[in-house]
Amino acid sequence: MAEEKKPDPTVPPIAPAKPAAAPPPPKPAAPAAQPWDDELARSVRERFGSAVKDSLTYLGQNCFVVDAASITSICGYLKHEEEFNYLVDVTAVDYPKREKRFELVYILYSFPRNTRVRVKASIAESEPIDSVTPVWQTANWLEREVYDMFGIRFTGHPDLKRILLPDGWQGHPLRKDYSILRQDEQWVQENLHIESGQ
Amino acid sequence: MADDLKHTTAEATFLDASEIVLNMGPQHPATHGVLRVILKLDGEKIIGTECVVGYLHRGVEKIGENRTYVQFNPYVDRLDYVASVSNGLGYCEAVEKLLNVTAPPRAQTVRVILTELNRIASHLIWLGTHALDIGAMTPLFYTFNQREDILKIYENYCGARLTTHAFRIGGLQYDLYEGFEQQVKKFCDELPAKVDEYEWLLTTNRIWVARTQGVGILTAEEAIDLGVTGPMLRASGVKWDIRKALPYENYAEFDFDIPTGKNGDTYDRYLVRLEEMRQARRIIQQAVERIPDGPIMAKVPKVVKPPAGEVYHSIEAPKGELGYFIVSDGGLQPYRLRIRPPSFVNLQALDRMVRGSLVADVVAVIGTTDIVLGEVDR
Amino acid sequence: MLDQFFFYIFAAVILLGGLLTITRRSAVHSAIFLIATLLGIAGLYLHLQAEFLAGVQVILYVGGIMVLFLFVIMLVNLDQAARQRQFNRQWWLALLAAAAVCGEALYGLYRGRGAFSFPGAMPGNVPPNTQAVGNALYQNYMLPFEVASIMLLVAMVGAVVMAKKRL
Amino acid sequence: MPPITLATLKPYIIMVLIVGIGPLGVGYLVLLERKLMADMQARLGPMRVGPQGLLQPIADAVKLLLKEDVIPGMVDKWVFWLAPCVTVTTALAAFSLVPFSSEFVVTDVNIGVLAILALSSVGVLGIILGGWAANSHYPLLGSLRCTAQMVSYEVVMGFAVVAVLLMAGSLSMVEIVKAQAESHRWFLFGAFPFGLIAFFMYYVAAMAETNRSPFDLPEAESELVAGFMTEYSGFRWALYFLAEYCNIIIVCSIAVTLFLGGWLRPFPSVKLLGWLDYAAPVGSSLLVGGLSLYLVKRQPRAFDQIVLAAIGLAFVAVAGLFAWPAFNELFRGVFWFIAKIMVLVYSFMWVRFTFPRYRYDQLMRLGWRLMIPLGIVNVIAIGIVLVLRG
Repeated sequence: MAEEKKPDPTVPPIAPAKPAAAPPPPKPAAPAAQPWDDELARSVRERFGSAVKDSLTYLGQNCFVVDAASITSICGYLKHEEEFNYLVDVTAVDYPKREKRFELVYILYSFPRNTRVRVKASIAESEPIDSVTPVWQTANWLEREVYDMFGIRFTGHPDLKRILLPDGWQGHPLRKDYSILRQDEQWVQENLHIESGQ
Repeated sequence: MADDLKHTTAEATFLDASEIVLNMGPQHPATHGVLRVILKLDGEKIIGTECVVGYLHRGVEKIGENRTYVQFNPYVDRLDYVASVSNGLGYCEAVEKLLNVTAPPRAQTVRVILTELNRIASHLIWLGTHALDIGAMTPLFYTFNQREDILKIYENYCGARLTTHAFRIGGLQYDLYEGFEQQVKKFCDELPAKVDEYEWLLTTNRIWVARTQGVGILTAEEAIDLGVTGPMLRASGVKWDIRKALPYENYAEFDFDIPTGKNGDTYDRYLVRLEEMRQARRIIQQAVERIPDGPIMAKVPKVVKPPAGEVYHSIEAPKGELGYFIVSDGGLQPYRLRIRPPSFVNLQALDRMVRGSLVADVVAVIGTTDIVLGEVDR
Repeated sequence: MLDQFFFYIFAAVILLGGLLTITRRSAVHSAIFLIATLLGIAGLYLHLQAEFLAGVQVILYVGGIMVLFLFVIMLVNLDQAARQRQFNRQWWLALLAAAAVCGEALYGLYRGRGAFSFPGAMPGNVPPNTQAVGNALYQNYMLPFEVASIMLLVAMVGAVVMAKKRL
Repeated sequence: MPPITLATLKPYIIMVLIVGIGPLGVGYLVLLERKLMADMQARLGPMRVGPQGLLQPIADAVKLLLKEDVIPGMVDKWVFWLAPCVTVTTALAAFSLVPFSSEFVVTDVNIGVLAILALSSVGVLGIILGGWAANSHYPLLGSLRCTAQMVSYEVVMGFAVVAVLLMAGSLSMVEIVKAQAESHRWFLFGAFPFGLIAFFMYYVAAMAETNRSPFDLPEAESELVAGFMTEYSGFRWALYFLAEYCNIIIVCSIAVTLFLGGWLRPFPSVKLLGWLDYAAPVGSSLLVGGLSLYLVKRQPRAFDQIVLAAIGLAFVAVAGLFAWPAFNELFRGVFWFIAKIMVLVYSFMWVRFTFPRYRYDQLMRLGWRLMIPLGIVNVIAIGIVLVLRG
């Protein structure tokens, strides 16, 4: 966390791109988000009690905020009991100011119900989270991408390694403290034999 | 996947040392760009694969966090560059949703026409290259010829052929040009005969059937488990299309069918995509008959600054579910912009589809997956 | 004169090819020299005006058997075998045996030296001997020919069975 | 030493002609293929070099000759060097056994068919060794495929050839054609319909032997990049290419000789059609010449106009020569032979542009489960027919 405060000395931030992690600290859900309370939300809350921290709806899109420790059990429940058999996407959002820096977002879809639901869980940097690969095979590459871009470790993932960036790359680009002009100079020099890719 | 690649048996003799690791790509005629597939072979039989992607990674999601909503719009054209109009539609709709506006009816209808034309164009490219992969070189030129007609419509409409940037947040920048309807109608009239011709060249060809039937089978359960979407999911027998399931734009007003397959093999995917071209034509024909008059732009502020919040919106792109997950902090730029690419997720099913088959099948299956590396790698 | 010239050419090809076949480390190189040897033998057949035999020699041995040899060699990774020591401790025993066989052969050749002479060039065109080969195989030696075929079939079936078991 | 006369020199003259004209002919065969392909695919094909792209083969040849000779590291150098030479030598050597007409043949050996097959089977070694020597996996896989394919389809081809040998009673190429003249029919229709079956089998096997689509697995570009040729470039690659197209001409020559009456005019025993011997060569040469002269106006450059006019006049001159009885007598056989080859080559190309590629296992199944049993049955059937006819 200390790292992120000091600006990258090699690269000046570009002028128009105001760092997005700037003054007003972003909130977990939008202010307009309403509490979400229907049969599904209730049954999940009843089943998992305090592990489900919140259930919200915004612009007609529903969302559970859950405890990171119980992510696999909640996802397993949603898949097997509530028929959310299709994992649309796994991604993360970086909030460097928060205590638990990363917010993981799982987007699920149910073919029988024809609805989507999001499951969100926050973890701190260096804190691992259980992989949902045993629940949905899709998660394999999606979690690898999250690992690649944010450096979040998934325990129980069959093959956690970088997917889009080269294997030896330093840093995780989608973190807010990774400037858009930064690159792994050392990697570029070693592998591409050029001074800089910029 | 690495564990699967370790194929060693206790009684391996030197005669069994016939395993070859074949590095297919990133420069290879049949990997549709810079995909790299590492194949572990026993003779010609595949005992394991590993996909290496990312050669075309440009960090589009990071760029998105550093551009304003309007500035980022042209970037999405570069994802699936053979279906740039679809990408633009998905992005504009996601931002519109975040802004809580909808495009006016005229804009919506034009968007549907251009997007469906784009679906046909994308499928035409797929058909030509897929046939070329399997060794039939002639259909490629026929399909490219026909795609040219679509590109001419785009060129007339917005001046660009490939990366069109056709749509704007809130509607359209340009109104229709003189003769748009006639040109689109002419294209629609010519399409069925052409598609029939491709079918005539391929569908009944014994070699084509032998090369595609029973190759790269995905059952419905596997397809759902792997998150496969689009024509590949439908070929496995799941009748699911976002245009019907969660309609966007004014797709609900149009009458069209969702083609499905039975076996989930390469042949079924081929038939499903051909039928999708015909269905797309149906939509275009209906839409072009009733383009409403009226404004083409909704009331969107000059400076797009959505309220804080997050939204996921997806459309049925030619390749499958193309989703945008946008987190806004109320600023000028997206706080986080995630693109859910169909090709990337579909490509993950490659290993499942080719294991135990032959090298030639890998090429057929890569072709049938219909990947565009610009979208896989982003 | 021309006859003798070609005979010695072919003989040299055969001997040199044979020698290189057994001394090359790379199995593929050995196979190439074996092919040279077989082609030399075909040349000798041609030289003896046994055209049919020469053609069959090339088609079967070079086009069939050697191609399959190469197929197996390429499929099997022989790099390790090639890197191993080619001569082990019994080399002197082998040399002794080879010398004995060589002496025996030389003695046999010496005893039968009267048989060695170049036949004079045949006058004009010899009638094609394809028919003669056919007659010999299918009339005079029908039974041995069929017995040989059955033996080969048995060997082939045996090979398939042995290979299948491991698969 | 026999005295040197035109008769004793003839084989050497023909050989020089073959080796000299052969590669050029192959170049124009490639141009023809590209033009035909373009025509079937709604485009023009090469149009830049010379009038209507007619000098393209020369430009290609010069380019290939001048290219840097790249030998990749880690290859088995002398095998890498040897392999294309083996393939091209055997391919060119096989021409010496092809009877372009009863006169125009280097040598007529009494095992002609067998000798050509033997040469082509040696040529296969060049492909196998080339793939192995490159020390890379794509060529290796190409070689393995090639080996299996060649060995299987050589058997098929053998059965098809045996069917003809039964009918002709000779292995000599010239004798086979003469036998067809005597029996008043092409062997294609001999022992009807079994001759037809034999021809069909030969045709398929020939396509497989020459690695033509849909059997072009050893060099399937979408799977194995370029198969056994992947690591070759420049002139070495050109040698393979030359050999490949030579082989196409060779297998078509064998097909013409064995099944289509060699240098004989169609319906050779029908005297009424004797005018064809004049009409066909004169007419076709005039057609080509006239077309060339007609297109002269359309050429944008003066150079192209001159070249095309020269070509047109040359063809008109050829037409005139064919109208001269002495010349016609001598060369009508060659004309018919080449015309028949062109028909077959055209069908080869047509198939290539139309069909997708077989898969390895399907190819093997086709060969071993269908073609070879069919071949055995066909040979037996022809034997029975011939015995019954006496």
